[in-house]
Amino acid sequence: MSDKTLSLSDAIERYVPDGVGTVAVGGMHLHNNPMGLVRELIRQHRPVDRLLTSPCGAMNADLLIAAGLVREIATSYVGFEHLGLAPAFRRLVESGSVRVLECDEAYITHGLTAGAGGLPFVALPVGLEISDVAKVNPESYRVVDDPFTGQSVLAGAPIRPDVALLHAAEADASGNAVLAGAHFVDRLMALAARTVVLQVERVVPTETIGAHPVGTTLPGFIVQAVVELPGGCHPTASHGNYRYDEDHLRTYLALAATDQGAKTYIEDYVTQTSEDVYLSTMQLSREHADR
Amino acid sequence: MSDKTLSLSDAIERYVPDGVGTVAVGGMHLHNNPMGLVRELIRQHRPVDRLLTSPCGAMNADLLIAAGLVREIATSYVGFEHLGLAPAFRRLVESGSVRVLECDEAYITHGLTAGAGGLPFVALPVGLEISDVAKVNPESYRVVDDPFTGQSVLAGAPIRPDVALLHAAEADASGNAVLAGAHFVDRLMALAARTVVLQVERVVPTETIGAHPVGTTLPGFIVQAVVELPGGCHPTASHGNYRYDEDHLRTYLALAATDQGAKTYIEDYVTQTSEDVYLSTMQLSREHADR
Amino acid sequence: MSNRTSAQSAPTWSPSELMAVELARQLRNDDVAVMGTASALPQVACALARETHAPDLWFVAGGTCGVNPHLAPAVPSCCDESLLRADTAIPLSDVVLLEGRGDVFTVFFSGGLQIDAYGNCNLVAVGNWARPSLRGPGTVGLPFLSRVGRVLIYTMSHNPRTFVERVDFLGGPGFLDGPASWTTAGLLGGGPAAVVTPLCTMDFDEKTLRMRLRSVHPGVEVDQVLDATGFQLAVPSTVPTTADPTAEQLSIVRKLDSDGILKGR
Amino acid sequence: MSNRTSAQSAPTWSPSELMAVELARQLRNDDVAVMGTASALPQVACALARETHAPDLWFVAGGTCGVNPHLAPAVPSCCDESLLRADTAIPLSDVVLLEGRGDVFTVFFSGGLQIDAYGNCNLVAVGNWARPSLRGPGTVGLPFLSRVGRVLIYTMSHNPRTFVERVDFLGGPGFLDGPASWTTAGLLGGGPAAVVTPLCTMDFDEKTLRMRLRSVHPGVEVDQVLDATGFQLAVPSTVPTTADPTAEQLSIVRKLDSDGILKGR
Repeated sequence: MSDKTLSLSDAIERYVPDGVGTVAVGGMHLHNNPMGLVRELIRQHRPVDRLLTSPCGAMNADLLIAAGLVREIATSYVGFEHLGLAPAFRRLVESGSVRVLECDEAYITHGLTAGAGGLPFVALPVGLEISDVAKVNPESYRVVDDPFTGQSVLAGAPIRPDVALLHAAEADASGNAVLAGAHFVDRLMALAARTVVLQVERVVPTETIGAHPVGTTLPGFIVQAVVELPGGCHPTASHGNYRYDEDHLRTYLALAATDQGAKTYIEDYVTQTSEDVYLSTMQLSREHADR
Repeated sequence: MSDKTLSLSDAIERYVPDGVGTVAVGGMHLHNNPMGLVRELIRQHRPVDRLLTSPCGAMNADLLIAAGLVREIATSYVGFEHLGLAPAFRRLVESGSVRVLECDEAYITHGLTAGAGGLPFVALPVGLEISDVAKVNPESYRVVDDPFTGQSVLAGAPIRPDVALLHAAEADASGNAVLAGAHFVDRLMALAARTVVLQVERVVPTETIGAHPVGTTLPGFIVQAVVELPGGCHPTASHGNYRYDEDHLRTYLALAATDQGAKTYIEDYVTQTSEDVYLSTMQLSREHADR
Repeated sequence: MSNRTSAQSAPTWSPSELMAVELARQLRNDDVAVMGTASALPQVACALARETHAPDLWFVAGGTCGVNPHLAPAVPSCCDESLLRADTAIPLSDVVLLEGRGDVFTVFFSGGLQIDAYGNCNLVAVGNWARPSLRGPGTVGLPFLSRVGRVLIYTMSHNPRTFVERVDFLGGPGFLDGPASWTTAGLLGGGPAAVVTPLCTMDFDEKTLRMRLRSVHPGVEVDQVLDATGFQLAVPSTVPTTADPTAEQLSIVRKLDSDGILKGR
Repeated sequence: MSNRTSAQSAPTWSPSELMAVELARQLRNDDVAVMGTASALPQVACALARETHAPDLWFVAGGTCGVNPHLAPAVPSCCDESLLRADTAIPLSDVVLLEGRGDVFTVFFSGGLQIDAYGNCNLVAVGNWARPSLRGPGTVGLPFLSRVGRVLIYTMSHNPRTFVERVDFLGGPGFLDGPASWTTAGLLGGGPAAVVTPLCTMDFDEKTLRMRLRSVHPGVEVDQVLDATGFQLAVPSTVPTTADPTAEQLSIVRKLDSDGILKGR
């Protein structure tokens, strides 16, 4: 089997080209964010034309925005749940520096399914047209006549990320991967993306992957690169491995409330440090994961 | 928790009303067919207005057809793989006694997804309109203008079975269930159906279900009835439990080649015998399942 | 913060704890409830209902999508792995499908940066959407409120910035612009059923479909609620006081919320 | 059944075994192949290719959807649980999605009750669809042939009933009605690439897009193929004989097909 394991820098250099179109970042809320890949994107200064989050992005989106690398974000949520609003997202959207392609959860989920399945578009449940979301996003939402009932219904454009940056608990060298814990929409992002770059806690033998049941894995033939990065979701949680680092997240939230603070955070924790050094500095807590 | 376990006869009597519309039967090819539920449908003589198979039906469809209970079948395949064509399906379709709502695999899969998701219809991949399937099934397939590209594309109607008869390896009394082995489209049938009747090898405590990872189970809140029926997939295989009974299947295929033979089979193995007696007579082989 | 009006001593529960109990009271034995972001309060409400009057209720902690998660502890993040300690767990994409099906979930918990007189919710933006004065996180699954049985709204912020006459951005549909628009829309869902805040519980007038005070929490005056509400709240001639949590309810809440995340709020 | 034309003794392999080897020869190291119903032959072909010239090839046994299933044994049913002994396994619904994506699978194995001069396949009905003289099982995933890189067709039945000028029902698109219709359709897929039967291997003329004899299997005469084919098969001036399986290939095939299901056929 071909070996798809790459160093972090090689993976980003090779698979996230300068001028990349849509980049999807996996994980949801404070969990399974592919932060090592995101930090390397910042180190290599790769501007992202359009960033797509799962229904709910957090640090994966806010840090890239704080680094000034996001022109537009397609999302239905960026925030830090009980810890507060997303500071860079909020600041740069309010100032008009970042454009929002406003989406709702159903559209992101079904739009990715359409992208994965080569479906030309997706007809959305009646009632979703009531919200203002479609009104402010005519690129993703249009109206179509249902050929069965004649009723006008909302349609969503298929979503096909150019690159999906995803976390998985484990993968083998050929890209077969195990999604531990919750899947969020990571499986759909992988199926829909043209290129999939995985960061994993561990590279394992293929036999380890093959022992997992149907519905919990990704097949390697849709994966281009595997980066072994134990701890790489920090400061977010990695299901099956460690929980989120609330103290570190609060540090980020406090700093990222201003341009200058965000700059400081990024210098201290990203651009002026290697990923190895970053990860060796951080403490991973298994507290909740063990329960 | 409410107890949804029922006897086989009570489950069919209560949840498959006389004059039922669309009944979906789970499993695929020679595997995981809910044969106990199907046999009981025959014992209680419930005519089915429209029978829906997974992409590939086998004994689950052919036996109901042989019993004269199917007016119309929505399917993309009924057969017995290497063992041969489906004798009753073939005979009764050729004679015009059973109508076929001709479907393809993609439409059944995506149509069930649309049914599960309240999507008004599903736009199908460009190229599927080339086959003759859509031409002979204008009820399920129509043409729609893609509001994003202006291109004419094929649309499929959502599929919402009134009742899905499914097999699962295990369930708890409240209907949380584990799909062992391959899932086929059983998960989608359960999500799309108005009523779900499960036959299971074993009723287990809820803790047993909760130990299974995301993506391998069904939630009880969409399940109406659980029937414990060890061996109930016979003569088809039950993944994780036993393989298909090729000798018995060949006996069926030989008999069902004629009206009279089908009648004999049904009397001998269904209407003139109880499910308990049937199952106690059959031998289950774990030969391949153990490897 | 809540002071009893009588001579009794200060209550022995926090506003959040009372809210969890009050939300539980809205739940029925045949409900299937779904909740989203930062949902410790509805988690506890559902688990409490299951342990008291609604043992057959189902609830899905959207995000992780644990089905009947086994609190304790209640957790602040809806995607916490601990929510997989549950009766079972399903993929988020299944939950999104079933939310669209419209005949599965009977209760959807909602909230917002803004909540208006007709129960419409806004988590997206205050001010003009294109250049908002406050950019919120986004609308998540709230557009599905249009397809669900009963919407239960809760918020920790009962003030005139949150409770506005009309939301600036319609993310989660309530009764829209009132009876005419609600009837015209002909939505599958039943609309908002109740609103629970640290001050009071509200419902909606059957005729006008506007928010109406149902009960004030122990120690809260009606005027206090009216001052904190940025629109004309309907007030019935008599406004009862929300029932105190029973000792049993409180003890169950604290068993479920073993990390005490509702305790101080 | 195959008699060598030379003085050599009868071949030591079955027609199916030769076909498995011949199908393997069509596969490339960068292929991702998918197969459906009753697919022991393509299973063995893919596994053989992986053990010889195409170690990086991926194959999915549609049905169970094991990814690179670990034969032995090859199994006659595509939904057999033993196909889950594999590098990994995914839900059938994922495979259906990816078949539609069109840029994932480079090889799709096909077959039919009828296969016509342009490589169109029919598994649905012989005669009039509404009242067929032979009702076949149905079309399964064959309409997806329109979106896949290379279609490899195989059948055990090389006779004029199977190989017809035009299929009665178009289930799996080949080159449709030939060059004009193929160009007009502008499909994503590359069309049929090869047809392997117990008698010979065929491909398609680049200009006419009609089926063409590429090689006859050892012991088979060209006339025998023409007699068994119900349409005018293109025949090049020289027709080579299909290469014998090597001892290594044959030994791998028999290791993979440990139940010997290809042996007698």
